[in-house]
Amino acid sequence: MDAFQNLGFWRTLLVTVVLSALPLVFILLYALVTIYLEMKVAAHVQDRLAYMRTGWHGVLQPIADFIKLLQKEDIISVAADRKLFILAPYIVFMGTYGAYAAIPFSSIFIGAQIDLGAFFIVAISSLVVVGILMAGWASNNKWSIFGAVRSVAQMVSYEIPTVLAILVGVMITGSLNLQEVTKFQAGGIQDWVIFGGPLPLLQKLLITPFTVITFLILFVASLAEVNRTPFDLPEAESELVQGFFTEYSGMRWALFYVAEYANMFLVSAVAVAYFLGGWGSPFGETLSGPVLGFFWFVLKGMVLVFLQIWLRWTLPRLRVDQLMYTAWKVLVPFLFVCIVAIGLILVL
Amino acid sequence: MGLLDQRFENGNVFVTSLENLLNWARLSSLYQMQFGLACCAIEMMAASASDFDIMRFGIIPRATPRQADVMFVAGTVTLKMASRIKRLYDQMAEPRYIISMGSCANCGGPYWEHGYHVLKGVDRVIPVDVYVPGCPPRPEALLEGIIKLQEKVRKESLVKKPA
Amino acid sequence: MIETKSLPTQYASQPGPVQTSSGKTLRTDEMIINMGPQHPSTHGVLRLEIVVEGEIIIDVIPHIGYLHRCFEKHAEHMTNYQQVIPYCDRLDYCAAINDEHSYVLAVERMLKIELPERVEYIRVVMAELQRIASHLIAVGTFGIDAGAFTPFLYAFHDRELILDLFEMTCGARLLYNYFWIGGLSHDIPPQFVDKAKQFCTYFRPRIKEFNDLLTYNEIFVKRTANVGVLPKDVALNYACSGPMLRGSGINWDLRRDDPYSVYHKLQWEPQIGKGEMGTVGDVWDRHIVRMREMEVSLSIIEQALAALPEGNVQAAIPKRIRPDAGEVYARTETPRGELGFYVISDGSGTPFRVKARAPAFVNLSVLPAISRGCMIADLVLIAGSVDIVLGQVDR
Amino acid sequence: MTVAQFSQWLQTPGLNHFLLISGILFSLGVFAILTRRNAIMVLMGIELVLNAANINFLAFSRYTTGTLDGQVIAIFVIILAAAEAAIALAIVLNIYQNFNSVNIDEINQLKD
Amino acid sequence: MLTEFGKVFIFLIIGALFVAAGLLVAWLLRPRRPYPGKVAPYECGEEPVGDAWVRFNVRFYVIALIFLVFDVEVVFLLPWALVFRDLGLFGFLEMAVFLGILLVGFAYVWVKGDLDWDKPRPVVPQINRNPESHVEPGKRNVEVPVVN
Amino acid sequence: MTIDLFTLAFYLFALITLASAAVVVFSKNIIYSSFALLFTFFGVAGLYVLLMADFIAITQIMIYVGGILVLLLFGVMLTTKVISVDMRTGTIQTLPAVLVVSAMAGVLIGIFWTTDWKVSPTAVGFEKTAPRIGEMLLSTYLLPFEIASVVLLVALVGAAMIARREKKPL
Amino acid sequence: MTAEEILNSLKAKFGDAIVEAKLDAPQPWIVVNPSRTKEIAFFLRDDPATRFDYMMCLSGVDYNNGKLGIVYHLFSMVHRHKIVLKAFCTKEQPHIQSVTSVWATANWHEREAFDMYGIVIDEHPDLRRILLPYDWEGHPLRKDYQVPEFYNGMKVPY
Repeated sequence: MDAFQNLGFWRTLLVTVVLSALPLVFILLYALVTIYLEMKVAAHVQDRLAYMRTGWHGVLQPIADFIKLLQKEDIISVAADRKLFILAPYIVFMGTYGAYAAIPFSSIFIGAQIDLGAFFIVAISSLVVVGILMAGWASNNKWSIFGAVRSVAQMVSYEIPTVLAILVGVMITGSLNLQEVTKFQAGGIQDWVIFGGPLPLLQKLLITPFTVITFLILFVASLAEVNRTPFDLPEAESELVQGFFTEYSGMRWALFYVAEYANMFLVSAVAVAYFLGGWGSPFGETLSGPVLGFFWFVLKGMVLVFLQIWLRWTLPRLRVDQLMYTAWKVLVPFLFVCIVAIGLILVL
Repeated sequence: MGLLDQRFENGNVFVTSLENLLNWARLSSLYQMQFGLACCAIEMMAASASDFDIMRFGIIPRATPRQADVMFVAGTVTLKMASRIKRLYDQMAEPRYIISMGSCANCGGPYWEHGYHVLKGVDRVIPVDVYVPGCPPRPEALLEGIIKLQEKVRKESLVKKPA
Repeated sequence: MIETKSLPTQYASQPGPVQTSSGKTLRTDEMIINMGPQHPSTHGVLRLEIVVEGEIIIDVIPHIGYLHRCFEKHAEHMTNYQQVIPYCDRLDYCAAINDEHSYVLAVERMLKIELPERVEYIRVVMAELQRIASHLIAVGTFGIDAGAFTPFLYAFHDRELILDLFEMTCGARLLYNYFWIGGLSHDIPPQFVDKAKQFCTYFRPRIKEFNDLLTYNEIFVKRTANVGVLPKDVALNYACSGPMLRGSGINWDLRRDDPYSVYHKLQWEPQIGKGEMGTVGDVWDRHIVRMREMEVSLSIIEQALAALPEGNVQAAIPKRIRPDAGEVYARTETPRGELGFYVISDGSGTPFRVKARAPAFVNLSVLPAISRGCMIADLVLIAGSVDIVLGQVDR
Repeated sequence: MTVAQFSQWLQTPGLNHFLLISGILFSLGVFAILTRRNAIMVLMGIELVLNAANINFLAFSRYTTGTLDGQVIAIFVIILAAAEAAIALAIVLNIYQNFNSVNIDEINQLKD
Repeated sequence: MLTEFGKVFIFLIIGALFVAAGLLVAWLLRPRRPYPGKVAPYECGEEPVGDAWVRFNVRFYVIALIFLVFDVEVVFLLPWALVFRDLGLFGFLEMAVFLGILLVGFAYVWVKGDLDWDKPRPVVPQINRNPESHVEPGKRNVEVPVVN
Repeated sequence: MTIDLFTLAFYLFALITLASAAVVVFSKNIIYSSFALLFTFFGVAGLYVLLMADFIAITQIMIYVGGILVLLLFGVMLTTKVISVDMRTGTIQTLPAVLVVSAMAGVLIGIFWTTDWKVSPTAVGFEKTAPRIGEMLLSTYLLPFEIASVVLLVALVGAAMIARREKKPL
Repeated sequence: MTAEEILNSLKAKFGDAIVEAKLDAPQPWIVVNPSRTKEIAFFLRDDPATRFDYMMCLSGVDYNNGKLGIVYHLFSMVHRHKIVLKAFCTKEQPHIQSVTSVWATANWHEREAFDMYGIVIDEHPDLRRILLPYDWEGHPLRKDYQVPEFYNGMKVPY
């Protein structure tokens, strides 16, 4: 966005607003693609076809879903707390979309070049937590409350491993600004933080096992952050019907759904930016550039999203106490070890 | 406002194409309420499994009636269950459709005579859009029922019917 | 139309202490949740009224009867004994053949007729095929309960192959009306034997694949081991049967211990839970018993097909079946356990009384006892491991 | 102060404006502490007060000292607020378990 | 000039506007036919018994509490992580002390079992014994039936 | 009349903060109070940003919204008997409180108003606050920094100890 | 143990509580006093010689002569023997003692007997209807049962 600094104020504002809406377009397109992809991947895991009737191989299905959801009646149960029920999707979506401001889609495009980008993403995501609690509580439905409370407990628990894993990235890259973090790893696949970053060879060799573990932990924790299998307890159909949005119908529910898919990409994007070289090309200078950068970034993000989908259709689900066990007694201690080890390797 | 609550006096190109778009969306994306009653539910499950793959029609199971568009009443409706079915139907968001699957749901099936606790046809409590005969209907029959329902949805109109 | 109870515009929650339907007053931090009759994991229309404190289950009160289709009334009102068979099919719609088998056996015992060998062998083949089909539904839906959707579809795909075999035999996919009193409705088609053998060779590796995907999955084991433990003596006291009883480590199988048909001529062993992953009698044990029983069934089918004699498929029975006045209780091992028919005849052409002792009904009654203190997620698995079919529970 | 001055004042937010906001927030917090019976509401009041204090720290840091000390202190305040909220809520829960109420008056009466 | 945080704010506003726009379009299209049965709360087809707004397990609070403490810790760790390479070993040791003290707390809650969620505490059922008889039910029925 | 963006943002956030704080304080429903606190914290974070304290602002959102607010909400949900009337939080001694608080507010605001603060003419724009805060924490403020860890330790241990409850037998 | 031995040991223990027996039937049965089923059941379960630890089935029956009855099919996993117990009552005084405390499986079977035949099971821990709705009238498996025209506004016959 730096190119527009010289324009007049209002024009800058206008340009900013338009540019800020670009991630929204991305989210919508991405959501349509991913919803389709999710079912198609599932179907191919499961020996079947899934969507075939709407357009070629059902590619129009997500659009049909969307238009149908627009037509669905909006029910607010009499037992619900109306105000909070209506407010909740706003909070959730704002939390999700606000976080996209700090995602570096390309070397020339980042919504807001905050120095503390990663920290900001983590912080603003807590709006989602509050929104979910709000939605569940306002529904006044037992399944919703269970789902919301489970969801919140899960999200706050897994926020610690997420942040600690990001911290490892910060230690290596020395920055919270995702754009700078990406530039730090611009040298190609060997400079990615997952392989230790651009460090002297010895340090790199020492550090790589820890960074790989950290990346895996980040991926696992992000699965939990976005409620995906095997951590999909908040909306576990076989237990809690639909979790915190059991009472939501039509468009309100669709917005939660979009926010959920947007979150899937969000966590993948953070992992990509910190550990997989962001928009940097895996081949260093070759095949890099703003547009290709966007391509690489989305590609890497989608690979992680694809992994999430794949896992979802393969694994059973954990129980809530096992979930907490995993977060606090497995991931967090491992990360502390990683932090101390990496810190020692880096300062010595 | 609620366009779907309105009825236009007469259709023009705009209305009919809008109508086509909305109907197309509705018929292509019929979310199914995860709900089975009896024998037919097994065939319904078979229909949603790999071999028949109901999802080809855009049908996804949803666990809650709030997000569902179509309810397959698959199986015998007993008097004890009827009020629950009615309640679940009530709680579905409109537009909503019902497919009555199997003889029991259509008319009581083999239980029509001595079934003191069997409701003789689910249409006695909720309106049914498509009846799928059979005891139990094969999954293909259910798919046919879905296609019939889609045809019915396609013919829905925003224009007032001539009196 | 039902008169809808008009709700006040502001949904009023009942003031004062809340009571469960069995009359227990709740403590302050407990609440009642209705799981079902429409719930993805109650396998039909079971309603579990659960009292929870947090996620810990204090009490479970099953409410059944949402599918009470008056089987016993129908049995008394049919014009003859044969006409009851289709209703038996609809008891346990996942394993219709086994239900027919039990009823037919009861009536045949009353009539004291001998069946041709061929009939018995075909019955064994059919019953075991049906057992595999039924277990496939059970383990598949159990996978869904545990959150794994894919195994369900694999199971249903394989089940379709069995249904194809049934279809080529009697034209029906689910409810067959194939076992008749004194024999079968008609003989198996000529290509059946080959097809069935093909299925057996196809299906063995599939069981292993299924086990790799689900049964030995680390998360699945963590979820199911040591959950819903049903000790031996309690299982007996509750008269559990089938995989439920064998899962608790009791070596008991009616096919071997109360022999009927030609099971005693075949070589096989019942499978019991050994507590490999946790305690004997936990949910995982019940699951693995089902998985192993499928292999056993395959071996029974292969033996029975190999030994299949030629002959008639209908014994000489009177056109109008009139057993002497008297009563009989006959039981067979269905996929869910001991299905007994207690038939009283008053000498006329219709049964005086038919009581179906449904294994799912009996097994389900143990659910409250073994799920106390578990979490909601466990309850779902426990209910899944009982493998209920509501048609049989409610009859 | 004339209207024009006031309008000018309004248009140039500076230290005083932030102090004013902080003052109002502080008063609201104190009001909640003083008037509310529910212990958790009292806690919320305290959070408001602490927020008001932080605004002051940051405002002075920004407008007078020009160093980051105010910000560092603000971090410590936030940390203390977190610790305080944790402990206080734990106490509230404990009281609630014993008295089945978080109503300060009722607890006073129950104590006697 | 619009700062970077201004842009963030614009993002938030756009997020809210998107929700509003989506709901508005839906509002234009969707039917509205509420009646008492439809707006009744859903509970698997039954009428709900008791209110959903009951009190929750204290577990949730303890988890949130531990989270809060770690959250705060992260706030200290992040600035440290940005500069620790410049500060060298000394900075690392300072943070090690800080972390060490906190890990004591972590160890404490771990040992005391506060990190555990509500574990299921299954009640293993027992069979009834005859009140008049002196035979212990456990002993009597444990024997497995005879195997052929 | 043109208003620059800073002013606009200031009034916006001031409005959000004060309005939601008023809801917090005056709402009869404690759940509304808690959720209104979300907006107060958010507005205050906005004010922090205007005060060039980006790190503090994000910390504010992270800790207050993500931590303390969730904690408070759980506290409310744990203790509030919604079924009975307790959800509404009563007020006591409103009139004296109003007097005291308005007097205090008057004094405070009077002091703020009348004092001639030494406003530094070159209000520094802080760039990259976080690394500098990190440095300061590890040098100038080392002692408070380490003490903070002890405080957190005490808070964790103490709160966990107080909140722990013996498991009831079923 | 044969049915005769079981009958003898029961007679020795309970005497007049054993009303009748038919040992030559394919499945021999013994009729017992409906108000003493529990102690007899405890004896049959706990006595080392009988050890009927498995209740196969419990059925209510309407004999269409004013008599209702419950039939207990018992089985011993240890000794592999079977016996059928019966307890009769009249339609006017439909009371039979519960055996739920002996065999937990009897719980739901007895509720079903109550539901279908209106046999009041004394000492049952939770005697409610089980299959039919709680507000159902009548006991449908009685031979003289008339199907109601309406239930809750829904027409019952076709």
